[in-house]
Amino acid sequence: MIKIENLSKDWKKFKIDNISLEINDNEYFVFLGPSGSGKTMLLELIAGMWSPDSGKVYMNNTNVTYLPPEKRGVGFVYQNYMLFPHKTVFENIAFGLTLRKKEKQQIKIEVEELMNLFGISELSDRLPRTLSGGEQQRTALARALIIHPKVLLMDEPLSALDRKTREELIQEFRRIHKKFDITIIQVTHNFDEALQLADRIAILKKGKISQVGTTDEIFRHPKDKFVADFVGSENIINGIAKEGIDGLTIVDTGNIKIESSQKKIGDVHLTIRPEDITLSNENIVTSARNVFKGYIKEIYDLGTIIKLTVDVGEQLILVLTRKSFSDLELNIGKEIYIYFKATAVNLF
Amino acid sequence: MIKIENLSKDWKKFKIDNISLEINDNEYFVFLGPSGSGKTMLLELIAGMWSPDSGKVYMNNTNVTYLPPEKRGVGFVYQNYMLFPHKTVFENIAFGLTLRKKEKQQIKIEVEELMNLFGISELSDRLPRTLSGGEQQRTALARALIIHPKVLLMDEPLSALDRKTREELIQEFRRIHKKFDITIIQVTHNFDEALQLADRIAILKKGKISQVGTTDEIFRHPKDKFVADFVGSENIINGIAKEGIDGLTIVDTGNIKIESSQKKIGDVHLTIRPEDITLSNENIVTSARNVFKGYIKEIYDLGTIIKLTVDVGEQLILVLTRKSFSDLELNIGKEIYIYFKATAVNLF
Amino acid sequence: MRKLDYTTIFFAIMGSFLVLFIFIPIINLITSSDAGSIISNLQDSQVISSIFVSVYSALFATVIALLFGVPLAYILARHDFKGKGFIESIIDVPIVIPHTVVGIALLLVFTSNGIIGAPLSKLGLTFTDAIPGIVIAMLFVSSSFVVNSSREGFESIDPRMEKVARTLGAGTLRTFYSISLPLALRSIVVGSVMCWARSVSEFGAVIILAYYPLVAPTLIYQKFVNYGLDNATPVAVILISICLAIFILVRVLMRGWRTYDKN
Amino acid sequence: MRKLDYTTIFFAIMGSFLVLFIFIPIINLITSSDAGSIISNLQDSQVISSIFVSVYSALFATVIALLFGVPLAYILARHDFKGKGFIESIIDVPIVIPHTVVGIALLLVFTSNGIIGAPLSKLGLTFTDAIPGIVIAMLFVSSSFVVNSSREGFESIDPRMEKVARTLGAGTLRTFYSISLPLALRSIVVGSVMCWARSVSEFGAVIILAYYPLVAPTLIYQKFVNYGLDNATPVAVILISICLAIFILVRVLMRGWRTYDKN
Repeated sequence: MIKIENLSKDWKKFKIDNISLEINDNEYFVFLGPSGSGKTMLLELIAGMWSPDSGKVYMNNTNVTYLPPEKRGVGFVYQNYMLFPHKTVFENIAFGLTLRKKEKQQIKIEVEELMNLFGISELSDRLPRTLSGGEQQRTALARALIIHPKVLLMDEPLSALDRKTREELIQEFRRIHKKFDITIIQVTHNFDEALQLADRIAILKKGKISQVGTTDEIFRHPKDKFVADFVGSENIINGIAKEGIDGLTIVDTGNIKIESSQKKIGDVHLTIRPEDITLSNENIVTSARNVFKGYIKEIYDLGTIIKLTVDVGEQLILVLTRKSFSDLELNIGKEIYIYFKATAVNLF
Repeated sequence: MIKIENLSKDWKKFKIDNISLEINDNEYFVFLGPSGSGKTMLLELIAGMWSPDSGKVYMNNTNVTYLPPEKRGVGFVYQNYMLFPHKTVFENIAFGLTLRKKEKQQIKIEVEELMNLFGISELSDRLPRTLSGGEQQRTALARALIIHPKVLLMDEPLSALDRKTREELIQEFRRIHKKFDITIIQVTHNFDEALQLADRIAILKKGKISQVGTTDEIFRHPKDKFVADFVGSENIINGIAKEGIDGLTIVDTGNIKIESSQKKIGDVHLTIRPEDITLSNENIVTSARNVFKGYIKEIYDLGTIIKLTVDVGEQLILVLTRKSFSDLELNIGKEIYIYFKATAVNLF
Repeated sequence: MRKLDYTTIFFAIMGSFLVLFIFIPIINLITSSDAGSIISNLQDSQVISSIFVSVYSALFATVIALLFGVPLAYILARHDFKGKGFIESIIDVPIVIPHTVVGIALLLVFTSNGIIGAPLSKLGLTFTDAIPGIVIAMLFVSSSFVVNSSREGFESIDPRMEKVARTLGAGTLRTFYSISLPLALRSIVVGSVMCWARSVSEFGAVIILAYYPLVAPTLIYQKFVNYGLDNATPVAVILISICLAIFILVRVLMRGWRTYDKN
Repeated sequence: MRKLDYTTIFFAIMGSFLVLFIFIPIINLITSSDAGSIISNLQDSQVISSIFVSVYSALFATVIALLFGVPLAYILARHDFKGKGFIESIIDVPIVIPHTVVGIALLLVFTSNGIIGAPLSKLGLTFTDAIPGIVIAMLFVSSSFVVNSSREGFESIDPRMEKVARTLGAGTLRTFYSISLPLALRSIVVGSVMCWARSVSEFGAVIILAYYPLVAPTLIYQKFVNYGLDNATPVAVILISICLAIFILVRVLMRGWRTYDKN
């Protein structure tokens, strides 16, 4: 278990501001934040590459705050791979073992096993600059894993890669996480990545943690506007909340009244995820508490999915598949009904 | 109209290989390709920043191949804005008019009009480095448009921006395209961008054009594996095509037989867009020619949408909204049926 | 990283030897002369005139280096051509040529019967034992500072910025003086000051081309040989003070120079 | 851009003046002496011994510069600390100090009653008119080449690469010699060669600290003053040939040096 206590560090334009956090064994934990939020520095503080201004870092209940990185037994993978350019793939991966003065034969066996695992055996004698991005990142992963670290830290490991390689590596990460019995802490600015990989996510903003929780908690119940914006909640509306019937809350946006199952009174923001809104050509009866009539204002063809802006007094965004879109014969200006459940309305 | 005839240029690791192309007046044309495909060089060749090794460029039926950029009357916007850092926003935008020796008063009127249009009036006296990415790109746009070019060339104008600003600027681009009566040629590596903006797309690969067509043509009927990969067709299967009944083609993949409305015989690839596949718990009767029974192999939570891998002999990927996903009560291993029309099967 | 690991401490100690080796002699020199002998030297017309010759000739050399060096730097920064490596080598080679060899090489060419000196002497320009000789000796050893520093300045400007200026209607020359030159100015100034200072410092090449008119370094040598260390020291103090003053002034100015973040 | 616009042509012409100004005297010098006089000079023991003193002392100065300069360069490349700008200035300042002033400054400190010379003379180390004097004069003017070039080399290595090595179990020193040093080696070698060449070229500072044992630049000066230009030229030709040979050799070697693309 990794425990961070009141950690602070202020260096040039980067800042970590009194962060406390616990990360469980074998957890896949993701720090998510925009650039400049201090997420890389936080990762490097865990690795021991900086001394914090104040605060402590514990690993397995041992205070490691002032332990240098070579004594922490963590693996580190950077966005730009940071392979040693003067060493071959084999030498790069073997580096950690060479330092441990293992026997040559033993090193060879262990390196080859890992190269096999990542499918890079045939690159053994190549220099890093001759490799593709995906191959370099696989080598960097193997190099980090060969010392069997208890913790693997990854700083934007997918950002420099193309879409296809990125998806392949997401699979690798999952596989490693299962196979190696390892805690993975990853930093990213890409919410989709976090969603696909993380057990829990911490959202960072200007060196502070805005929200920590499972992917689902953060996705469905963003705690403030920053988180909501960042996870791509496109329907964010201001309103005044009052108590309603059946224990529900009624939010008056000025134009429409929306019911929510969450309890809150006064000035609030509400978010509704676009995919939680259903669309129909007719006013059919459903269990959804919120039903509004409106018309289609804008249509964005996003390829796999279609995004619509619907005006029902407030403008709401919703998504549907290309297939549903053509089945419903939608076009701009068409009158339609939208439905969503009170439980789909998040208040903050 | 812009006409490119057998254009070739070989310089360092960049290459344009015998490209011929016509771009219509007022068209929004996008060059789409991975990095290193030569798309920036092609744009710079149109702007006159290079001499081609061979070939010709015509604008409005005039041969401009050897005309320097200052005589072509094209606007240019780069990914990294390329604002003059020693000039204020006003001076940057005014630059083109100052060169034309317009009167000071007239310059002021025209610059202020454009600053208003882009909502950057209050930034007038600021230096570029103090601006956000979005503000810089708006300034760069204004600077390019003030000389009222017939053609606006944009090299990855959105790649350096965050998601939100990117979506705002996509709206701006649309607005400019309508308002200014201008031909826009944009370069990008992002298919989604192209899909949202382009009238027509040309896919570039290693200095050659792989396919030219409307967004829909390229999206639904990629001409080869490279284009299919690039536009994100995830279901690409090899098979042997034979003539079937009703004028259809039957493709035998070795495991299943798929019907297509396109005519082709012999070794073929086929693609089916994930959103064209419908999923059901029961074997219901539809007009779809292709029905297969299988089970769910993998589930990826992509936030707004859910992606499934379904094994029906071949592994197929399909997408549905989070809502449908929970309505159908799907989980890994569950037996389901999939349907798709013969017209949804693209052969190449 | 840990703030105080043994390697860093060891490296710092090793490094400080070198710093002290340079620092101590300079401080020692500056503090070694009494005010009286410095003031009397400042009233000595020979000292003043030699300093004037040094400063003036170095300025002249710098102006010439700028005139020819900045266009060269721009070409080197922006164009690839055959023989570019050769030209870069030519510009750098004066650094490695022994100073007295520079003097001999220039003298052979610039005497009144040398291949360049002969035609110029008909125009009334003589180089041996004359200011023009001092200037060309200085120019030879110092012009690389202007070229290399200006070139770095130009190279730090994204060529796409110039390309945009072109599309907006600026020709090559206009683009150069309204975009490239202002942005590279800081590097050009730094190079010029280094060029000037290197010019003032030159002794070996100057002494062979033109012992007279005396430049300050030659005067110091003359005083040292004829009257000993004590006599040469005050002049050395005056000269090093001028050089250090300029050096510090430039460092301070450069720190305040408005830099533009790269976009 | 158009290949031949007027501005480019004009700039190229301006630039070529400067290139020719450096090129012509060098070529003229090399071709000016007949083979006979060069051979007879090569058999002159005074010439040979002076060249040997130059080469040997410069090598010695370079080794010292490496020993102290590389650790300093690494500290400057990797650490930010108060007074860093001051230390950088100290390293650069020798470039702008006139050579004879350097000689005076070093002589004051390193004579047998100077603040450094006195303790060292008790250990039997004398600097005036001795090889150690030549070496320190050379070291003073040339060590900045080693420091600045090595520093550039270290700065071009992403510090994150060193951080990764640390997480894999390497201590600071191990990281330095297995990652940083090999990757900066090219820059260090370039700096060393420049340091060596600059050492050989020094005349003004050497002549004040140690006229004897004669270094090659001093011998050339002595021959020029005592016997005239014709007599000095063959030695100058020999010396410039050595310098140019080393210079060209290094350029060629550096071009072939395996460089690693930055990741």
